[in-house]
Amino acid sequence: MTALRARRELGVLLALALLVAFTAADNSRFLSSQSIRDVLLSASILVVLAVGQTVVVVTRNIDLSVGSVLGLTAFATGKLFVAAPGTPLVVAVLAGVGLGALCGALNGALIAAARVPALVITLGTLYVLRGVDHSWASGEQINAADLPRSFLDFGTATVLGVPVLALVAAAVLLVVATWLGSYRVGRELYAIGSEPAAARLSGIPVGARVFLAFVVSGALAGLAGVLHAARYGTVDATVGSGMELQVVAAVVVGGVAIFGGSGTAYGAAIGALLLTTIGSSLAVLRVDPFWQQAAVGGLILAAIGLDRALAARTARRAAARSAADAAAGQDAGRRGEREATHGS
Amino acid sequence: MAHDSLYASPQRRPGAGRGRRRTAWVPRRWDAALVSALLLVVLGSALLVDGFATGRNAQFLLLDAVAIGLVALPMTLVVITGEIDLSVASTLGLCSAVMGQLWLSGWPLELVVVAAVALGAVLGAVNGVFVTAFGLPSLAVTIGTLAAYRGLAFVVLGDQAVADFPGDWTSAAVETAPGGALPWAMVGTALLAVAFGVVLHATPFGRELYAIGSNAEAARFSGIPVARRKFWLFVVCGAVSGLAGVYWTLRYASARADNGEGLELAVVAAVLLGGVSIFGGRGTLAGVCAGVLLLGVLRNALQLADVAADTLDIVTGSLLIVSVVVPNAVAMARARLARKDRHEGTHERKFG
Amino acid sequence: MLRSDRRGRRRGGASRVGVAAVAWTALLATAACGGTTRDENAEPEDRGGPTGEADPDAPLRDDLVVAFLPKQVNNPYFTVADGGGETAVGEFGGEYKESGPTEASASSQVSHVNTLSQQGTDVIALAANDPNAVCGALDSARDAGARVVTFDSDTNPGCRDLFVNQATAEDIARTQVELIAEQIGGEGEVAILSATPNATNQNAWIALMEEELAAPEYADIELVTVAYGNDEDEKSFQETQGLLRSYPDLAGIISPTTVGLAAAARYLSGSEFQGEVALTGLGTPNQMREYVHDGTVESFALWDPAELGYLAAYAGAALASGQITGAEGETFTAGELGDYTIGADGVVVLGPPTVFEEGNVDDYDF
Amino acid sequence: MSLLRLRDVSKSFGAVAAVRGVSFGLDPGVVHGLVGENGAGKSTVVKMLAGVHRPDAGGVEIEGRPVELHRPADAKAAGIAVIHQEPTLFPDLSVAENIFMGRQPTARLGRIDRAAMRRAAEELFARLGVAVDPERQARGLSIADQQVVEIAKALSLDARVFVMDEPTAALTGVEVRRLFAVVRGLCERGAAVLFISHRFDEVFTLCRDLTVMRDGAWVSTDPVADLTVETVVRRMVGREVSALYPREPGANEPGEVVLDVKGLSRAGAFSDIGFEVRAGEIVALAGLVGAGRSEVVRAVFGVDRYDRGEVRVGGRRLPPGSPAAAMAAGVALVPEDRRQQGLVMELSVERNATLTRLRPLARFGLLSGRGERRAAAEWAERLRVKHGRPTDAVGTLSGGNQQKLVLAKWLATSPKVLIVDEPTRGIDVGTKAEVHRLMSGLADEGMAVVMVSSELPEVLGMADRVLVMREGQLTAELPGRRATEESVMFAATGQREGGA
Repeated sequence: MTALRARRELGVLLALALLVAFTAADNSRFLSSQSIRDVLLSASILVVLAVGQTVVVVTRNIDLSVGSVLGLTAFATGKLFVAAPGTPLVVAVLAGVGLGALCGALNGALIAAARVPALVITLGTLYVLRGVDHSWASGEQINAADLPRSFLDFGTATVLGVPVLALVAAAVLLVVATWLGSYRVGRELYAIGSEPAAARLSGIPVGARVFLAFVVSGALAGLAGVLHAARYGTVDATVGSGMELQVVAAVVVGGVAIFGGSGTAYGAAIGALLLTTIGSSLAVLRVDPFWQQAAVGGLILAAIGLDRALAARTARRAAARSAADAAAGQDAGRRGEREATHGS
Repeated sequence: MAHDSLYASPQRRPGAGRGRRRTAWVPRRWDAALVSALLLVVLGSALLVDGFATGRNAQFLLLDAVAIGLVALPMTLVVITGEIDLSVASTLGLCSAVMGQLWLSGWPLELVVVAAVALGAVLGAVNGVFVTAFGLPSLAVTIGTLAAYRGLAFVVLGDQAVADFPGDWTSAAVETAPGGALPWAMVGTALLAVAFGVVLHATPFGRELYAIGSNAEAARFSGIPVARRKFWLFVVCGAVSGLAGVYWTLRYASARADNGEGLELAVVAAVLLGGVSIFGGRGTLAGVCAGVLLLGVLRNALQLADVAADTLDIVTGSLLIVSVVVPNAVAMARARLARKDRHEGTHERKFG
Repeated sequence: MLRSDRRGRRRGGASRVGVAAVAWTALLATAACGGTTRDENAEPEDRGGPTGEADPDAPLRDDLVVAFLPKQVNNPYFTVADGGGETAVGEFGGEYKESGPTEASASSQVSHVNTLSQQGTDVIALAANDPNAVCGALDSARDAGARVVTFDSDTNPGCRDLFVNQATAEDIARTQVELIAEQIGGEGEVAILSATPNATNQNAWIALMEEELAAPEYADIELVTVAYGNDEDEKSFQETQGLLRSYPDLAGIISPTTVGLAAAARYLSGSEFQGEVALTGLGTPNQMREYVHDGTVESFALWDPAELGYLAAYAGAALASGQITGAEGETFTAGELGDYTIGADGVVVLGPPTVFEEGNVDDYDF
Repeated sequence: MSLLRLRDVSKSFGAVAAVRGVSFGLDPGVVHGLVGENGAGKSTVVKMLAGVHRPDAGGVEIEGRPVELHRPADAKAAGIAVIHQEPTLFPDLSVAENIFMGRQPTARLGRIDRAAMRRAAEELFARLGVAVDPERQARGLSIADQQVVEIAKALSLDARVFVMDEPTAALTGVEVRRLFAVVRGLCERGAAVLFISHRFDEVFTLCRDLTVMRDGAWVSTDPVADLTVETVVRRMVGREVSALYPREPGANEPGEVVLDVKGLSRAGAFSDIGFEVRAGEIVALAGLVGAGRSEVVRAVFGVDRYDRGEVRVGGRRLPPGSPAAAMAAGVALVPEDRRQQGLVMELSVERNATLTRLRPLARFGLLSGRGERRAAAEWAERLRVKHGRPTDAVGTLSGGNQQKLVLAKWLATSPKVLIVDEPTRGIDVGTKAEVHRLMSGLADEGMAVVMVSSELPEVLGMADRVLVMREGQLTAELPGRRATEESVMFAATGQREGGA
């Protein structure tokens, strides 16, 4: 099973490699360091969001509010710098993450305590948080000039040629993927998504874990908001609108099962990278940009189709195996024990 | 119990039966509650908001509700079978774009309209094939076609806006029945709503949808062709979205690739607010109609009262949350009360 | 699996719904005359044009309700423009309000126009997202007594009384072409980074810039492409990246939209192309100040959006007070801005755009 | 002293008292049986021990000390392990992870040590004497293997009390024997086992003590050695059960061939199945669980597809894969799994009852509530389905009444061929007899009945002809009078020996 999942992620990686190779063959500048930096920069925010979404989706839930959370925290970060220009970077990041976590906690509390479907609740908070963002901003835009130079540098700086934002995203990915894969709590999230009733019976505190998953997703959306503010420098109330579908798309393309229980943060991150790269390479290939969205849609359909095909193959193999087991068992066995005393 | 299963098909939800039974009274009560809320809001707005209680305003309000109302009808049926179609707004946009392109190339408008609706049906059929023949989750499939159809809309019409539709057609889209308050488009939508209501609540087909949404396997064992029913629902959903695209194009006299962007969430919000369970198997069409109108009236009244547009987002979102939290909370409270009663009852027996 | 049902006995439910839908469509189709094609309908209805008599000496009414309906509320550019309108309304003593959609889509302004008309607004100052989509609603608002002034982006001339043009398209196109030619030394490849693909004013400017570039003195400048950033910061940023990657020899970028210009400037300032690739366009001093100072942008142009709103408010008040009817040649006074004359098609021009550069950019605050 | 003792526990749901003042104890090293009709309160007792339900009154003691079981985690901590009939594993996770979920061995920094986990799982399986790959995904494990995983999980928890809720219901003979060996092994190590089953043969083979419950109350606890099946049945039912099987096999003169199956095959499930069923005849399809019997009847009804062969009803060929066409031709299938396949648990009694014939009930395509209610009530009455209001959710009915409702919903279609798959599984003795009488009566009226059953006495007591399947093949056709347990078992297993 592990091998199969790994293959699934390799598949997305392969698609990514093909896309890059094809584009680079057409225009070698696509592989220039500036160009790679650009793609990494563009992808890093989506990667952070996709990693957070993975944590929720493996528990058989969904968080549609991430776009609004990102918008709200991006604006809050800007406001923070306007109010206190000397705020250290770390404090700003913590504040953004904290605000995001708070939004996530709101989702998580409603979903886990009131026991209502995540799709409905997060669709609701998508509206509510966006509305709060709008009425808070009320037409105000935060410009690069309002933000301290150090913060903007954080958005564009590189270490050994790698953008700092991409490093942050990679660190988030590494931490979350390890947490999900190799820590008890992480594995419990998979257990909950795989079979909620069994999770409850085996004593996993399902409500608390689902709550935690939403807090993590919210916190990462908050972090993404800060990164967004640093990277783009201009923040208004519309930041991140419609991003939720892109994030879900990245997660699905990356092989995280929409019904929970399987998929990895690495896969989701590769999915996010693939979606971003499609955007850039279509631009480089001078394909009519109108085709971009259609291509993304096609990719999503292909990805879930592939998942289904792989799952069907596993099921067939399992069936074949257990049929073989049964045949072997029946040849050797008999049912005497039960039948002998039956109805005596 | 609900949160661990969100959009899982019913058989993947062990223990759901128990949770459902406990709240089985809710749907009937919810749509009734919603209708009363609607009446209250209408009454309150008429008294408190200047300019609300006029025929002209009713016309504006109802015109704005037509597109959401149209798409909400088949969406209700789709959600009751436990599926969802997020591609409706993109279908609307693609049909609108194609409509513009065909009109540009000189097709007669009558044919263009039929072609747009037919195209909607085909797009719905594509969703249906992915969901029923390949067995893929409709949430993921229709997020995919959401992107794909919108993308195709831009491919078809690009950045143009086709606007030179004949005036008698575009004015027919906003014209009202004698009396001035009721747009013909809303009359059509209402007739369609009645048709959908009858189909859902009083025909074998409708009954089968509830059975499918509650337990698809048992439905199959009862001889109901589950896949075929779902497939046709997606087709109908696409066709009605195409029809909504035609309406949208004529009403705004503008065929554009971005028409109706984001409408899918508004439709889903209205349907869920209307008391349809996202898990399928529960909900009424009356509730959904009340949900559509409630959101429309609120939007209109708040705008008239000069409340900023962002407040409307907050209200919509909160209503949506309330629509699932309140029935659940009431059910839980009732269960607790019932337990308490029983305890008191046993005490009485003991000491009495 | 889809099962074929040869018995046909249980067919029906779904197709009944389908029939109902098709029937309704057919009803809609037959509602109008049969066989309507585009050719028969070539002439769009034009019910606009000035009506009634102008009285140039009529005083400005002080009881006017003036509503600003921007493309999108919470958009900083329109916040400034509407602010100018508010100042003007304050001067002549009317009631000011702002109302609008949160997303800039064609259809979303319609319900706001309807509401404003329902509220008995005297003047609607509108920046249209789409030239046609709001027309029906505007007609109905004008029937109900409102005067409609468009600013920034016009509707079909038939649907409004006046259009307050921020600068003539020719002026804008010429200024930008001059600026970019100067910055790239008169030769090389240039690209345009526009807003949404169907933004009326953008497309008009682009067309005129193409014309301008065809002139002999710009023979060495080649316009290679037009990219669309949808007036979204992020998209504009990415489109800039794409332009530089696709066109290695690109010498300059013109972005006739504030969002696009700021995003492009930010990209350039953080990339190896800073100072190498010239950038100009339309932008606000506040957004661009930093990039002018750090050398990313030499100069850019814009009108003052506050003045635009201010003028629109006065134009609307003049209409509603009966000073003007919107006919060509009429004049009115717009407070501090002085006198304006209505041109052809009911257009009032604010004036040529201002060019901002290192020397003057700090003098403005918007 | 008992390892675990229930003291006077009671539990009510709404107005229904599910368990009233039940007390009994489990001794270390002993398998203790628990029997009772459906609705007798066995499952509620299990759920209280699992920490899923809290007793309203009374309590649980472990080694004489009272323990509070508020959550499943409490039961776990108290050393109580519950193995459910259908184990609840995490299908996406590996077997080893399923065993150690929440308690995975960790290495540095709290990271899970997968190698150590694998070793520990292998050790557990070695102790149980079974071979399961700890690294494989739990999805696709047979039910027997899933139970083994559950037992391994319990062992790893150092559980001392094992509660097994109908663990053998879905097992084959070999698997049952392996399970019994495992259970005996547990007892040798001093564990106490509570074993719940509907099958007396298993109870009498495995258990030392036996507790009987009826209507939520404790009836008796005795050593098995002092009991006979008859006494136990009498205690369970609370009355004498006379003739369990009302039918005299072969008494009816069979009529024309109604159902004709030829050469039916589906890869991996069954091959070349052919048989005829005549009007007025009950034909049993016997064999081990997994022999392909249910698959055959599902293919006949059209719920599943088949690769080759044909099904004819009254001479007309049925299109494959269309239950609707099969229903139109007069075939009805009462499926194996009542809760998942037979009924829509969320819908009301009347909606379920009319689900199979909505179209005939509709006038001008419309259904009227009254007509529907009348039709539903008529059949519910004829089968004496005990229910509250017809608008109550069907989930409120007892298992036996649910089964009667499934029968009612199908009989209402006036079928020519009635296929029943495990018609009496998991229903109480009283209702069982009613169902048997009903089937017998239907055959007398000329219906062709196909019965799939794993209960040999039922097969022998009801069938005019017995078809036996083994590994997807039809291996024997025996006339009802001549069929014996021996001959059926021989055909079902391919072996001559009968006893253990």
